[in-house]
Amino acid sequence: MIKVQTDDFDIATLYQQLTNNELNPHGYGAIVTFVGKVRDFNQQQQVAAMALEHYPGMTEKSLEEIIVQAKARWPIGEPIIIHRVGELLPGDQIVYIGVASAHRKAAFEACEFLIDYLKIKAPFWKKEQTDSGYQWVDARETDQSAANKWAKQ
Amino acid sequence: MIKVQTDDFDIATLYQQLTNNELNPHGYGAIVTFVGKVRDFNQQQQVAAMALEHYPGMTEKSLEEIIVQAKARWPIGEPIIIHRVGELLPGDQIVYIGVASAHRKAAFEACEFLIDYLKIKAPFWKKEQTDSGYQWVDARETDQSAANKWAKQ
Amino acid sequence: MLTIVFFAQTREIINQGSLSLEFTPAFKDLETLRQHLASKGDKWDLALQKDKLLVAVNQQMSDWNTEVKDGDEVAFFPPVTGG
Amino acid sequence: MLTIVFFAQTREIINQGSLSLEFTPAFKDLETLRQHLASKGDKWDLALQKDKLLVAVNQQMSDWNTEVKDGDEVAFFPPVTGG
Repeated sequence: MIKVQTDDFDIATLYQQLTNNELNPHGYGAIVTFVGKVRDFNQQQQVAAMALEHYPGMTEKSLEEIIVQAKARWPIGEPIIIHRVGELLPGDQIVYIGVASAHRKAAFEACEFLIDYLKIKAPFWKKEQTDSGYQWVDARETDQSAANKWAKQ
Repeated sequence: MIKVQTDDFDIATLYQQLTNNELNPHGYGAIVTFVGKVRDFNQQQQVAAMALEHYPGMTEKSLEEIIVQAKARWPIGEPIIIHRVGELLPGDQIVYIGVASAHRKAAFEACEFLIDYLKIKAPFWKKEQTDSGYQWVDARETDQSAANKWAKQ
Repeated sequence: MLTIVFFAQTREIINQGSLSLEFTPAFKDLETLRQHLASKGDKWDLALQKDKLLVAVNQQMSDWNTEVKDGDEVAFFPPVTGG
Repeated sequence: MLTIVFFAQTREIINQGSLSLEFTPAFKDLETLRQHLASKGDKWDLALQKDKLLVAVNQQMSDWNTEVKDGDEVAFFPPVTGG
């Protein structure tokens, strides 16, 4: 399941959707989730607010594509990816990734793969408001190297 | 925070405890959680129920010890570990591990480290009820090898 | 016709979110198209500097030597920063 | 005195959860203590087979050559299977 939305999300509801479905009542004994939140500092500057822009259509396509890759690579159920756009405040939830599997290693790896690939492949852009005004967040080299570790050996 | 309890746990409450504390309102932008549940099959046999025994006192000590190790190794906040004991049914939640960090890689690694070490170091034992009666669950070689991967290089 | 869209800094610098462009065979690939747009003025040249620019064709990340076809939706934007 | 406790299969086989044992210097290490207990009968010998047995002293996982001291709490149990 993929959702790009301005509204906040509720992790308890998502957890139910991830695990309690009729097709798979108890088979998936391992559930790994990741939540990313807005931090209040970036590069020594206090962040007062954030705006998230995206490329409608391509966003969903790119998330579907990385889910296809994850499912081809690990024995997991249908993951959930929720990503918010629009205006956000420090402490607000930005992104949710949930993965269920019969194997905890697969659930951990697939969940980390999904957020690592989302970070470099999904067309979202963050703009932060600090004392010096709005500024676009720079892409980080560490995000590229985090994704590179999933390159098939 | 460590709890060994017969009662079920609520992941939404634990998530709040992990992230919304006064000492650290927004600093930890990455939250990784793991939940383990009772599966309904083990070694081709349908599991009707499970009983979890533990060594009171040593259980808490061993969990505190692996939390100390995780905090020495990764820049994370205080993790939460909840483990249930007593009678459980297929689909029931058994264990919760929650880790918050400013860095998602640290949060993923510390969370996986905690469950991997719990699996080989914390004195819990599972007994499953199947058609052929109760039987103790065998320790798995894969749990030992999962823990071995965290040995310092 | 080609539909060209811009996002984030790229959009802000040229102060324009999209435009339509008559397709001509002269647009051999995305690099030719980029150069054509960059020549529209100083701000366009600045916005379309190649060192921190990504390009997508029909909502798929693409390389600069990808062929341009009539009807394509081409997007220019900086490296992504979601998550 | 030593307090000896047993868990899971180990406890079930001997059908006993704990016992107290007068400490003597003859219990040089945990291996000596294990052998002493195993000699109490067939079920004890079976329960305390070393190949799938762990031992903890004062609630810390220990090695078989760990010294035994008066007042110790010694626990015997199979490999753990929680989580």
